[in-house]
Amino acid sequence: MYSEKVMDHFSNPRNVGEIENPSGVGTVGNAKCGDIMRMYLDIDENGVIQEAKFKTFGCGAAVATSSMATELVKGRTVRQALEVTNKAVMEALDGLPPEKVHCSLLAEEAIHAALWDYAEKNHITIDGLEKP
Amino acid sequence: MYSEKVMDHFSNPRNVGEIENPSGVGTVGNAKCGDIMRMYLDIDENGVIQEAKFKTFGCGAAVATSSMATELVKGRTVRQALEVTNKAVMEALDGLPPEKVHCSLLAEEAIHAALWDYAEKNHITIDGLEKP
Amino acid sequence: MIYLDNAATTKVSEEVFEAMKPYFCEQYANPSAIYSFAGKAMKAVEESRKSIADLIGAQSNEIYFTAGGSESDNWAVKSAAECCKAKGKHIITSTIEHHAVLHTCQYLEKQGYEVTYVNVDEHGVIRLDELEAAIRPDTILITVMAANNEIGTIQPLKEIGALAKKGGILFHTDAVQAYGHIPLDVDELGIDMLSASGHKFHGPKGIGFLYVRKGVRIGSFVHGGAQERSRRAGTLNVPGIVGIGAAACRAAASMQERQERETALRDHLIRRVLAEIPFSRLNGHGTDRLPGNANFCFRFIEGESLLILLDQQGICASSGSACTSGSLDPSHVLLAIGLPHEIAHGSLRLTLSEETTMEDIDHTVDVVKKIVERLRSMSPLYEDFIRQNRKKDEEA
Amino acid sequence: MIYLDNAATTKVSEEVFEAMKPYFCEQYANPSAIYSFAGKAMKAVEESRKSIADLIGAQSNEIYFTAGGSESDNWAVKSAAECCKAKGKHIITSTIEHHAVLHTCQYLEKQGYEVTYVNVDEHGVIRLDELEAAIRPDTILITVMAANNEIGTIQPLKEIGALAKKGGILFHTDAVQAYGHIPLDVDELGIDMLSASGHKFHGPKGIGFLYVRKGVRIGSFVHGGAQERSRRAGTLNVPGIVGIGAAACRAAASMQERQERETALRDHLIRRVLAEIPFSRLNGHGTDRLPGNANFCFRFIEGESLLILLDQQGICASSGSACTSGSLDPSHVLLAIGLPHEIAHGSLRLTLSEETTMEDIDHTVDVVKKIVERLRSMSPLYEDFIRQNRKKDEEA
Ligand SMILES: Cc1ncc(COP(=O)(O)O)c(C=O)c1O
Ligand SMILES: Cc1ncc(COP(=O)(O)O)c(C=O)c1O
Repeated sequence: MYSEKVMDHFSNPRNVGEIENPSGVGTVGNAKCGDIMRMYLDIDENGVIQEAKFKTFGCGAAVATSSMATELVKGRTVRQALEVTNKAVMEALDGLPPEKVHCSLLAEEAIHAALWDYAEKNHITIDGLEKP
Repeated sequence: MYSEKVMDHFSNPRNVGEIENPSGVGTVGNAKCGDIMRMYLDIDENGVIQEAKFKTFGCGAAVATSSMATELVKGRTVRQALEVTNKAVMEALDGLPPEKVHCSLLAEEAIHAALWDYAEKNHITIDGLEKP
Repeated sequence: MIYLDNAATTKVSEEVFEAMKPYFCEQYANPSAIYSFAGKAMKAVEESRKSIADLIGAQSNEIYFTAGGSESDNWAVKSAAECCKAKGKHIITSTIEHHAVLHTCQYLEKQGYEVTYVNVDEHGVIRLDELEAAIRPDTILITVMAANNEIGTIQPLKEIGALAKKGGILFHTDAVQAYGHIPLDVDELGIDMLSASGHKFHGPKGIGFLYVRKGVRIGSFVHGGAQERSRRAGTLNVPGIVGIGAAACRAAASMQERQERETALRDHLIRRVLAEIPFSRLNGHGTDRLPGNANFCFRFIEGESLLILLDQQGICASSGSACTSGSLDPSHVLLAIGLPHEIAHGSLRLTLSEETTMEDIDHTVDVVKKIVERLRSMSPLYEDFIRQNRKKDEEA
Repeated sequence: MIYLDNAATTKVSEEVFEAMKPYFCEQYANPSAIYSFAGKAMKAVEESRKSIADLIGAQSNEIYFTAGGSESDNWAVKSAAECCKAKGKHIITSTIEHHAVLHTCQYLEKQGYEVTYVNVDEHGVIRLDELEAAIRPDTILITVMAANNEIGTIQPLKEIGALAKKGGILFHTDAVQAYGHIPLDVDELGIDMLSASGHKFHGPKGIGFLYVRKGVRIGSFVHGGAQERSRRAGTLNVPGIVGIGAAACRAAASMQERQERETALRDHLIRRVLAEIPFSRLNGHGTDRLPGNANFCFRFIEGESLLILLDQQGICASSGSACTSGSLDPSHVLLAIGLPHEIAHGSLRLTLSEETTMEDIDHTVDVVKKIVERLRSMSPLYEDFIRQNRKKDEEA
């Protein structure tokens, strides 16, 4: 059902955990649908994402997309992180079963939510970022 | 499907054939339904059936009931032959499958038809025998 | 034993059985489950689906597994009726369909559908002119079998497909006797739905499939779980599915060779019977017939007696179709090709398989010959016929 | 591998497979044929029918073979609807039926029938008072499952049967999970129709049956040949039928022993899980449940992740029913017993068989414990819960 990449990121998820006093944190999804993702970002003064951590309640694909999403934003600037779309996450995982595509959307939303929090905390606006 | 008795009478039918100048002969059934029985009787001056022969076009049960019917009437008087009902034939064969019961009726009719022919030829009436 | 009733069912080939075997006690998972143990079963299911699709030029996702030919026929016909009823309620079929189609049509007639039963000619070929004339604006389905189970006649599917296409009408074919025996290509023939059954081509009983062309709407026949893309509920019969797939594979590999071999045996059988048994006739088409099918009528005798006596000589054969044995009516197919009742009652179907040998055929003809003689000697119809002939001779 | 998904499907037992084996390549006849070769197959079919009937106190001629539980359910419900529509168009069922019944009911609703879905209590037991209150003069069918496939709760069939009888209403029960596992007697329980499926009790997949009480009218579901007293067309699946019969025989012989053994293992499993894994709960009834069924919810985690990690440790289990895996909705059964969505998402069903050992159970509990811990450590819901508790502690 899942690609090897998905299984790898599910079985050995990268960047699980919390960040104390994060630059931004965002939680998306809801328990009713069976998926919740929380993403923590540590962003330095140059707008570069130094660290990304996540916690996820959800299926294998939800965990794997969270893990991949944190990998993809780490070391990137805020602007670059905005380009990590659900497609990018899916491709990096060698695809997802059709009924699991929504998980990758959730991952994209989690990035955006964390960035929004960062922007609000720092009273800045990030071009192209909408309120999640 | 068939009892051993039926199979025996089908495989080794008794009294197959014709009688030249029979005392009575009767043919019943029709090809449309898939069964035709012809019964020949040789009846002596005392009204005793000396010989009975048959020819049958039909299924295994049709052949077996014809064979059994000839056996049951042989050596009997005309009156006794009238008592060889379809039930008697069936019982003598240890039963028939439900969809084959009509064959035993045909055998009874064949006896009656041959007896009717005998009665007509001899200008007599046989009590309890109706025109077939 | 000489088994010449391969149209009723076939022996599961050893290879097919070997392929199925692991799926009973070892790879027994429910393929819909999530664990990897189930993944292996699902893989086997999908491989089977592909083999089955390949043989008729279809795609895997156009194949839906069922419990056999009857279910496939019921599903196709009832579902087409249901899905297209907004367009109309008229169905066209032939007079010689299998009961799985005929009785389904009769059921639909009670539900307010109208069915035209198109006649066949004396060889059992559907009358295309009648078929064309029967098409109406409210015709929603044409269902005509690929090859007849009794007399083996192969129908002009391509022409029927073209008529259906022209009229924008769904075309279903009951290919239960044809699939795996003669080449069929759903695109070339313009087939929208096709039924087949595993046990007719050395696969197992209790498994079949319905091909449904992509884009053709089809309702559920069995409601429930999400199996078969939510179209046919029920835990997948994995060993059965593996078996029918393996049988399709085998059939594909040996199709031409088998066809040639069986046709040669069949023609030898037909030649000998017609030459050596008087008052016999071949039913069905002389050449457009299934490679393994021979169907005869022997005047003055009745089929069941013949079958029982053949059985006593170790020969398995049939008269009409197996599932109507025990019925009093003669075959609707033989009546449809114009035979009178008393002749239709005296039919014998001998159907060959890849295992049938020339010795089997020759021995069978010898035995049939003797039995026919014997039954005629006790037949009042034959007696009458001989008497009349004698009388004619005397008069002449 | 530890296989704890016996409610999804079971391994065909070696004895059952041995019984089936001759019917593929040796005794392959179509049992409807006339020759003696077919008679042997037919005898095997009738012996199976008797074994199956015996296990529920029925007569052989009340058993109709089908392709499985889903077909049996569809047939029973649709046929009752069709046959009784002159009396009324109201059907009563429960909210926790299998989709084979629920989706069939939904289909009938589209056809103009009215369906009342009676609620269950928190243990999954149907509310008899609601059921009684739902009965109307136009109620034609009550269909309530014998035991639930997810949470294992056994329903009060006798009480339901009595209510049905009082109202002159047909009573169908989906006994797919119960047949062969717990004693059932159709007369004692007042059951008019009963569905079962071979692969749920160590028989093969693709074969099931419908029991129909003598005198109850039933229409054809599959039209065609005269098999099964013209009620269900299609060449009989002889190996499948022999298999389900052999499985019924085996089940009858070992019923009590199995029940006791599995109940003991199950209770040990339940005790350990509830004692050793915090925030876990048992779904379904504490005692009125299938011997082999345990179903848990673990708060803060999601079922699929748990299943994949179990799979990686060689344990086959399920969450919800197999055929809805991949669906985004949580189990309708867990919602029906009153669980909120987020808890219903975190369920685990472990279903035992006669082959399950105490070691399997203990090892499974150890593994589940670790996985639950691990998943909680990455769960934002658990994080929130711990934070709130800490806050409360600090406030206190
Ligand atoms: C309660 C219940 N009913 C019906 C079914 C359907 O049975 P099958 O999958 O054999 O068609 C199942 C199992 O899948 C079941 O557990
Ligand atoms: C032409 C045809 N259609 C349908 C069927 C029904 O197939 P099954 O018996 O596998 O359901 C048969 C054989 O019995 C057949 O010969």
